Amino acid sequence: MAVLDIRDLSVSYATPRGALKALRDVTMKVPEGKITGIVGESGCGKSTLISAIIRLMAPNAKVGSGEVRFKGEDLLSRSEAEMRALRGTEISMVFQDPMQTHNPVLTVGRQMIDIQYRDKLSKADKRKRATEMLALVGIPDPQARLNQYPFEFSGGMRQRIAIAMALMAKPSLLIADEPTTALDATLEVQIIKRLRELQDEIGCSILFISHHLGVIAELCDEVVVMYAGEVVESGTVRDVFHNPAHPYTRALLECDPGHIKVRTRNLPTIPGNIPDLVSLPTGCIFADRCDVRYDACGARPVMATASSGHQAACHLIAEKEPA
Amino acid sequence: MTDITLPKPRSELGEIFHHLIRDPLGLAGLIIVTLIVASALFAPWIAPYDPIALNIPDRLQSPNPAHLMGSDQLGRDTFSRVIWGGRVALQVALPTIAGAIAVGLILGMIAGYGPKWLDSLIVLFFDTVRSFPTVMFALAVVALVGPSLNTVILVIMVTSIPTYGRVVRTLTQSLKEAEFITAEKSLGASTARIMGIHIVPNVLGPLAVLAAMDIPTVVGLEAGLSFLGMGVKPPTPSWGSLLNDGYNLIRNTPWLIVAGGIPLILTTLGFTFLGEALRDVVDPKLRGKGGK
Amino acid sequence: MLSYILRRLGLSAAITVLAVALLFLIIHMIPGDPVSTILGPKASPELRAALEARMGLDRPLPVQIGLFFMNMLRGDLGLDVFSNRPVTQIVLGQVPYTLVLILVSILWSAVLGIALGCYSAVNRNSLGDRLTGVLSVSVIAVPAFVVSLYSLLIFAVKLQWFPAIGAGAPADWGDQLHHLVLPSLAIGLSWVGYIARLVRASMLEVMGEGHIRTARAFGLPERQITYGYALRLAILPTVTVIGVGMGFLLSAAVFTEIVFSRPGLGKLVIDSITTRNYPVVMGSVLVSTLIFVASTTLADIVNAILDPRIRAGK
Amino acid sequence: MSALLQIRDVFVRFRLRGGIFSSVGTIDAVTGVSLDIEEGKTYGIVGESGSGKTTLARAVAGLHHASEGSILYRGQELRDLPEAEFRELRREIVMMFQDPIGSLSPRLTIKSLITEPFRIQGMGDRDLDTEAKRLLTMVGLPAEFAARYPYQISGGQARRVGVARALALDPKLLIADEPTAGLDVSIQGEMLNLLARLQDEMGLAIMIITHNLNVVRHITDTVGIMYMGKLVEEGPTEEVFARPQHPYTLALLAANPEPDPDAQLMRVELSGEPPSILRRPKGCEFHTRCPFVQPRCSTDVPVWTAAGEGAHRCHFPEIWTREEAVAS
Repeated sequence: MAVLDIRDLSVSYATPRGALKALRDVTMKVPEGKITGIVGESGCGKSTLISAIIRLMAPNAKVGSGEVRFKGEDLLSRSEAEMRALRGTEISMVFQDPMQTHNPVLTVGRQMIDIQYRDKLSKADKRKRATEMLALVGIPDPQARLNQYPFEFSGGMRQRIAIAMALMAKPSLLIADEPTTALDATLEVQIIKRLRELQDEIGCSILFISHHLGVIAELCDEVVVMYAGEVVESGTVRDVFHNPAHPYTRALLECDPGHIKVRTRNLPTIPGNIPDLVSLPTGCIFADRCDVRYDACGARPVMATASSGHQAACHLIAEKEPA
Repeated sequence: MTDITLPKPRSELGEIFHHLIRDPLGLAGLIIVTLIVASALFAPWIAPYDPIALNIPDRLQSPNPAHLMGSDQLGRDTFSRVIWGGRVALQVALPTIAGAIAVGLILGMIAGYGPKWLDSLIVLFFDTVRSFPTVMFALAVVALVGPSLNTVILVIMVTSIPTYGRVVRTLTQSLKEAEFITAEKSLGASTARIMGIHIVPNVLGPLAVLAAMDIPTVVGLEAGLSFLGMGVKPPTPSWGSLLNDGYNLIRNTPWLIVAGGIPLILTTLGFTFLGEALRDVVDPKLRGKGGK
Repeated sequence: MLSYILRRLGLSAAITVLAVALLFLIIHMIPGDPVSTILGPKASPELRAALEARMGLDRPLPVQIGLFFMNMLRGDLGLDVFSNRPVTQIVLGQVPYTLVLILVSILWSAVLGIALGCYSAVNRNSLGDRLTGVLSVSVIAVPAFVVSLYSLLIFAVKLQWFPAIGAGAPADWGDQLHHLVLPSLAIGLSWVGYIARLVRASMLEVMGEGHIRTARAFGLPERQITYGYALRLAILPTVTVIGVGMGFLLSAAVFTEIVFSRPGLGKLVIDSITTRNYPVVMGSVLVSTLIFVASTTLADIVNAILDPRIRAGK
Repeated sequence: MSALLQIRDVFVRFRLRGGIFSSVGTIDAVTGVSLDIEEGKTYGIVGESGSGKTTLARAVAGLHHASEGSILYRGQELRDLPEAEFRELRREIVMMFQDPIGSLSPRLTIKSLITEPFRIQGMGDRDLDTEAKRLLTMVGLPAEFAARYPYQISGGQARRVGVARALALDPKLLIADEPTAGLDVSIQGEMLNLLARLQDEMGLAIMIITHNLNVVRHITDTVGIMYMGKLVEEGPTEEVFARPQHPYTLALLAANPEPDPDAQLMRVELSGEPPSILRRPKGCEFHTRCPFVQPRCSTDVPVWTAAGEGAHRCHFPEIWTREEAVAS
């Protein structure tokens, strides 16, 4: 069963130019006990998607339609108080910028104790739990470091603290929004490895957002590829990365510098820009940048099955699909 | 690809003006300020009476068609004195602020861009001057040289320098670290060019906001000192001396106080509204969003 | 922490010394001299010489400054020209009145301003926020003495709810409080607006920062986020501004004391100027400068207590 | 023939500030770097934050003062060259900065920005309209962009403006600091292709600074890997990728895996975080994080050792290359 099951989710932002349709009919799942990656470039709607899941959206954002089912229950119809009860217990988050994640004038210990406010434990017990969590994510001398302020930690350490806080309540779903983008690559390796180990230990599901294909390939079981506010492809990492079904996924993989091993004066690119999300083109969202575009692309494609558990929103797949 | 015609961007000032008049606060501020400046400029044509000439028979009148705001104990028309008082207010405010900005800009840029020791020295100077309470300091000076408009201008100017200087220094410091300044250096731009073309234009915006917000403070100080009899000498009409007349006659007629206070409050509102609206326009964080 | 406080106190000492020296120099450089200020232009040369000698004005400038500092350190600001009482005694006798006025004003305006600022930031763009915004902006720069005069006219002269003159009977706290209402209203009003705007702006900035998003993502109660996490940071610039604000309040207090005929430093200065009592004028200016330096220092120390990054020198 | 740029034992030292008038010490951001950049070739400097790569680049561009060593450009010493004399050379040595929009003066139009080099170098009498049009065409931007302001263009477009501005005066050496930072994968290639094309057309030497090894693989001739202000390895690009000699290089390679879930990866995980350059470790400065550390590493400083066509700074390149063989 899927921990998270998103169906036909559409979100738009009110802007002076009109409604910016940031997400359109997004459907995706996070299976239980698995790590699901979302990959996409800027403007693909990853951030809007996660803020819609935990319902911490910008004031000008509006959910047009759809459902966000968490353990079978639609989060969009929950009250704010019910949502708040979920956050930090059942669903927790790790954000992108570790330098911004913590309150700068409160000690790390205080912040880690504060988030346990629901538990009826003594302060000493809460502190002990915080210490254990810090040790678990690999922070040396955790007892003493609880009394320190965030500015006394490096970026990598702060991201470890963020992960410790997110996992403290043993959530069912951890959402990690580009947690390693701001870090150096050698530290990224450490964090990814630790995340994988912790996931095994706690058994939670992880929704991992990244623009880094190599990291997704390394860490995730499933992957969802997004482009300009739509899901264009989803499936197991192996299926998607070995047999990309959508032309965008294929092009993106070709562009990845880790993919190209020969010396060249002409690297692959995807020409053009993402379409204006205020005045959308009719038809396939990727059509004007697609190298295999044909007549059918004037109509909007639906998700079609490329192979079992592997889907893509491309007319070429639908054509091949057995009726 | 090259044939696309893009909308021609407005000029910088045009852009600011455009944003200002779309903000109700800004529009109100702009109208009030224009009215005040115009009435001060054209005082001789607007004021119905001579603001100084005595007219004892008409003394202490309540507002009436002949005297819109009534008259004072010497029969002078309050409305005319209010209009002329605006001249005095702006005569003090404008040179004071211009002077403070000029000195503050220079010192602030030197402190922000120059060597660390010079910066420390200038900041120490700013902190020192700032620690004189303006009014007390002004009174001490007036006690020595006697009341005059120039004394008022000079004292307020000197005590305002740190306000501008500190802002310029902070802005210059952060601009100095900005990558575009390093980029200019890598092209070989001279210090004078960097200061003049790349730093000053980026400092002027916030400075203009500060100046707009500061004008009412200076006008208020001038009026306050004149109220205490330490500013302009009678019979020169000033909003402060009008209020002083009103204070002495507070149990006889309320009109002098009411009339003397209104222009001060209007000036305050006008410039503060304008400054607030200007801040929203000038603030680069907000500007950037408009572009997207 | 201690090293920060010591450094900060050292800076304050430097500022004080410089301020006093600068004040002394300015007084010396500007036209007009204390002796003719005190005696008037028609005094005889003998009388002038005698007074100059008594005030030490016949010695070289550096010696004068040196003597001035020595005396100041001993708490000696010279003698009143008329009563021959020590200036220190006269000035210090007036300080409590002004200090009480200023503190009461800043207290009520800070409390109300912070509350309004928080309300506005939390209910951003609501009707209440807009109303608070327009009102705050409107009162920000209205000169304190205009508010003094208007409130005198309305509440003391016309409605007669509050007394118009004085500071109240010495032993009667209720009466003193009654006399404090209008003056502190006059001085504090613009500060309510100013602080409300400032708190609103910095609250909005802080509320947009990543750590607030983190706190929300952990489901912390909104109250705790607003007051425990956001205000904790947003208050920092306000503390500094209140420290500097003491200087402006000292200025505003001068007018208010005159309008309401309240005893205090401002009234003392004006009375001394009218009677050409120059040493008292100088003494009052010095003491107000010291009050100002002390309050900015205090504000910085409070900030260091509230913000660990300042303590660490980051 | 000697190289266009010869860097020899360069140190860049910064003073740390204490109180108002005091300085509490110095830190060496770059410690004894030597390298050559040949005319028309591309040299990639790779390192993570704090490695000193940007400081080194800025020292070459005359933006930081090199405290020791020598920086020879066509045989001319750049260190201690007065700014007035350096200005002449700024036609030939140009730099592109990390933040594409932030490196453009915000109140100038694109036209003024790309024609600034002419005005600064006393060539303001040229037909700047024509020059602006030529430069915009060169980097593939429409001529209408001339009238825009930096905040009105995208990051990728701002990058192109940066290129146009750097190449306005037909320079000989381009220093590009993270030329693809902040760009999406699908347009990173455009930027690198543009640089490669212009290099071929103009015979430009390029020094690329980056944290991402993969970015430089396709376009550089030589790479140098920096750690804590030192070069730890240098060699022909293909050589370094095929047979890394320093464990840090291997860690960097492994940290940027190719997007293939089945790729046989040798995951080299470094322990801990980079030490502070205020407290440099004794011996080999990498030993605190090295997965193959040996007792000797914490006491002896490794020397710069030539190996094959490259060189490295490791006591035991043979130990871990053997282990790698075992792992795969």
